[in-house]
Amino acid sequence: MEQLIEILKELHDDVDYNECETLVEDGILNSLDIVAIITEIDDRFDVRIPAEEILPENFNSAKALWELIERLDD
Amino acid sequence: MKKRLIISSAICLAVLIVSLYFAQALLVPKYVSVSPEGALTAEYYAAADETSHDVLFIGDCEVYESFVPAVLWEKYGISSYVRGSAQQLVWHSYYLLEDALRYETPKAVVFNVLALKYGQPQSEAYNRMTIDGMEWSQSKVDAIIASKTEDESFLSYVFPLLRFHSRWDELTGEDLEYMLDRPEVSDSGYLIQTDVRAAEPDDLAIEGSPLADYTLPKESMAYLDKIKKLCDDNGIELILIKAPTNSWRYWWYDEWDAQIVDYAGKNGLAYYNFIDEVEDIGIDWSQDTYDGGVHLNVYGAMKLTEYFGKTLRDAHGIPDRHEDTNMSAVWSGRVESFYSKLTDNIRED
Amino acid sequence: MSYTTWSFVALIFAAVLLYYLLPKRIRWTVLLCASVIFYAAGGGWYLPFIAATVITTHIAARAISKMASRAEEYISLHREDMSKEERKAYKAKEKGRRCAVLVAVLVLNFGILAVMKYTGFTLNAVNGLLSAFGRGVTVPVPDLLLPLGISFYTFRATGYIIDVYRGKTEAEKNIFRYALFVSFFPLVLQGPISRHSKLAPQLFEGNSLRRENITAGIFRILWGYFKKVAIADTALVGVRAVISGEGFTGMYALYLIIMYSVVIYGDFTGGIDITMGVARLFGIRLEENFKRPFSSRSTQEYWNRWHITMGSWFTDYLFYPMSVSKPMGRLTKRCRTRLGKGIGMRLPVYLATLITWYLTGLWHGAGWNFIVWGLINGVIILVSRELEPLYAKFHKKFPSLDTQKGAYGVFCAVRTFLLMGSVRILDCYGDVPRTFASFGSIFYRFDTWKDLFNGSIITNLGVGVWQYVFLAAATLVVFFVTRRERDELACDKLSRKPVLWAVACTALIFVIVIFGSYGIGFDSNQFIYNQF
Amino acid sequence: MKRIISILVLTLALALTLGVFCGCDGGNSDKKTYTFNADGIMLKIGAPASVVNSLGTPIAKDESASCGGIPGVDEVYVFSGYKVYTTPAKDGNVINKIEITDDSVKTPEGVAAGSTKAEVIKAMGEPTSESGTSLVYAGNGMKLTFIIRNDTVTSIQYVAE
Repeated sequence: MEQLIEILKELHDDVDYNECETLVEDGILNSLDIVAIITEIDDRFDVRIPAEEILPENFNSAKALWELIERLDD
Repeated sequence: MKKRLIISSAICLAVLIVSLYFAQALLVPKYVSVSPEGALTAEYYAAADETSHDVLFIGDCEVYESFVPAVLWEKYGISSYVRGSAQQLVWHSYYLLEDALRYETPKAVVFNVLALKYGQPQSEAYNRMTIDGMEWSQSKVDAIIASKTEDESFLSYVFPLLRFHSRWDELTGEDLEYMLDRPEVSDSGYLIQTDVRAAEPDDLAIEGSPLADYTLPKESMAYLDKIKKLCDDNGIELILIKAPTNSWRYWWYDEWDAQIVDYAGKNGLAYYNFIDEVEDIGIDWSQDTYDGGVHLNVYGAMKLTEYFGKTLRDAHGIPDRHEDTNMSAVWSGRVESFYSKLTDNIRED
Repeated sequence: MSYTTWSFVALIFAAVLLYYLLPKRIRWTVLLCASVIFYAAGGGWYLPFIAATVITTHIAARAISKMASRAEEYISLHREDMSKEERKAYKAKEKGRRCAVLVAVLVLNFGILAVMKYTGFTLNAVNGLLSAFGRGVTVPVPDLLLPLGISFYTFRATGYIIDVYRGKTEAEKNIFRYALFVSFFPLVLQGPISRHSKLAPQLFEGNSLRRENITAGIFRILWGYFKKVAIADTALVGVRAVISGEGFTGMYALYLIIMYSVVIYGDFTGGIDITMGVARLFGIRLEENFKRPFSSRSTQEYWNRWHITMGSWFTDYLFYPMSVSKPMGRLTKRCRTRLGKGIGMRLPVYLATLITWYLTGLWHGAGWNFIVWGLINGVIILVSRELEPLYAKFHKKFPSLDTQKGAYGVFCAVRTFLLMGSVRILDCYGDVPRTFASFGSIFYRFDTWKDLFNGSIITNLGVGVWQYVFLAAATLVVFFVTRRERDELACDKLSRKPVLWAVACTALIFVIVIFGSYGIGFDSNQFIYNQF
Repeated sequence: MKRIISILVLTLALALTLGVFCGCDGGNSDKKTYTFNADGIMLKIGAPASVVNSLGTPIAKDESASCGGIPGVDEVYVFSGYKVYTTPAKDGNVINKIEITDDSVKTPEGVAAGSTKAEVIKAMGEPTSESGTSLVYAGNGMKLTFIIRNDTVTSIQYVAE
């Protein structure tokens, strides 16, 4: 989870990822950030997030993103 | 809530219709000082209510600049009206005649044959000037359908506002002044012109350039047949004329003249080509034209009217109506207004 | 049948009347008939093309959903005697077969679009190359008539089939219902490119007659006509004069940037307002295509507010799949090892963005100017993304300068407006070198600025002083109305205030009839986006 | 540092694509435009009327307004052997007809009044359309008409389409 937050920090370090639940809705993460995150996750966790999973509810918070990674990992 | 919606929409709709009506009256061209020819068609109806006319002239600018009804009445007691309009095409003439017959039946109709050279609708501006003034009737509907160019819509004739709305940034004082009623611009259809601009002397006269094909279009000849049939059905004598002109702009080719002479012969109609009779009429091209020989001015028109009046009376038996009391009362007013206009204009220029 | 004809108004009136008269269950058939009439009026010979798209995507969707359900049955039946790996392998095999069907139907439909829209363009380009290399031979270029709205309905159909493949929406059983989804008459000419999951339910359940739908719909239609006929078409006269005239550079180029933005705003958002209004009459709420685009502070934000449904289509169905695809993954891995982490992280984003914008440009039109327009937009977004850290530092130093409020906010909005306007004039000239020459001329042809003051800007372009006054007033009205639309659309607010609604509609009709640029001399212009 | 490089790479790529693409715009071909040469000065249908002043003083000149108060004046200038007509257009009069009246003047292709029909076709090639009394060659926004009377050209006219 920390590694994930570290990745997110690399893109926008002025956001508190533990609390924020509306990363996509408030436009903090745009489509380019999402692709950058996915490539990092693919590199670090070796989990490939398919295009169908790119939905607002999966990327709105770090927690949701982490659950997605775990779900795809098993 | 529902009630308020219905009431307020009804009121607003009423306000909208009234304001669009007045906007239309404001935006439609008034044809008083700018291109007065546009007002000619509408002025017939008032005259037709006042009195009946034995002779009706129909045709384009060569008609409403060549014949002065006031002179015809003064010299020969002939009651006449000129239902001319700018570049009136032969189907315009037919429907204007058909429209006039709803009010009266003249003894003779005089048609100027120049318009027979156009087989297709020519220009939207002239269509509007000729047709917009007509009162609504089957004739007007047919006239619109027969003469509209392809980018004109029938609806823009029913609601002229759809056509003239773009005049909102060209409005002048006149538009406001004549919004509801308009002065008379013509004298029984004759548009007075008092200027003098001599035509080129004969040796320098410029002729019309030769054409590849001189046959008059069959579409326009078909409408001439329709005019003739309309006259026959109503016991009216159709007289064909060619007004005197001396300009390369509206050159009357001999080949066309031959076809009209042949047509008149075959149909037993009288045809007078005044171009050849200029000397007998006494027209002097250096004095009697206001635009270098294309049209006659008032002096030339009075000479031609007097000349043609004699033919109408003698050859075509048009009666002298001087004794008819109410007709002469009406006509004395018209003659008086023509001559006062004549003297005013002379003093002006 | 264009929006600015009386037959269109008659069609809407008849369709709405019939819609609410029929029983709810079969109300959607009225919409289908209206759509067929509307489309056929545009040109009967286009029907086979839209029919081909409808049929192929329908069959493919049914096939995919059948294959998917059969696969699930098979797995649930043999759950015990299959190991995890076997199950995974079977699922992958099944998915591969479904993917093959998907790819086949996508290639077919995009093939139709490519042939109809881009043959002329590609052959011209080939001829250009051939002549560039001295080969005399040139390929004859057939000019194919572009079926009405082919770009829009093809995207709607392909979006649907991909959603079915991804299991995001149910495949339509009845082909006629599906045909309505593809060809719903307000959408077919210029979108919005709506999603099946959002539009289908509203289309097929017969919506009941509700007063606010009618009032809101009517106002929105009038509002659309006002923006199109009164504003866009009046400004278009000046724009056309600048484009077709010779030597209108320098100040005129800046004039073109501003006026063309007004034209395209009035024309496109006006057309979409009419579309939304018509759909609303049937109780159907379509996705918004514009959200106050000219108030955006950055290019990225602009493309979230302008032509939203196109942007989201390209993002969901092109940008994401491409950037997370296996080949892209392998490419990034190889670059990461060799060129280091920075490049590795950026590569997929840059490559995917440029390709997406290249195709967005190409989708807008068959011409180099459109492609270059797309590429420039892509580059601007990437460059501004690169400069983000600098912006962050800048904002830290001047915390008071907030992009959303105050003078700085206005500055950002104007900057984005001019930036997008300058890129957009590529549409006008249709010729890339001329566009750049004209844009460049703003900065060196200072002699043309005197035209602004000696009145020749009025005489040269055929737009009168009073018309500029009207344009300014109308734009102000649009500005204030859209400002109040932050929370709720004007048409919805007005549908609750009948008196204000009636007065507003009457005023709109009056202004459109009097000040609209239609009829003789204006040859009521086709919607710019109709030629797509 | 990496950031600046990537920006440079991007703009370079864009400039390259622009350069390559711009060269490939094909020009558009249009039909031939027939013009008339009056002692050295080329007269073309649609040209502004001011060019007529450079032809010297005409033998005769006339102008006439169209009726119905439509603004603008049609003009005709008579020179030795040919006439030039102009008509009102958006910004000032333009030439809308040129007529060769006698055999003292030839067309650039060498055809004059009095040439036979065969000579015309030899000099001009196949006409766009032909009738018993005329040969018509359509040009760009204009047409060149030869009027034929018993196999000889009696008049040559360049007319706006």
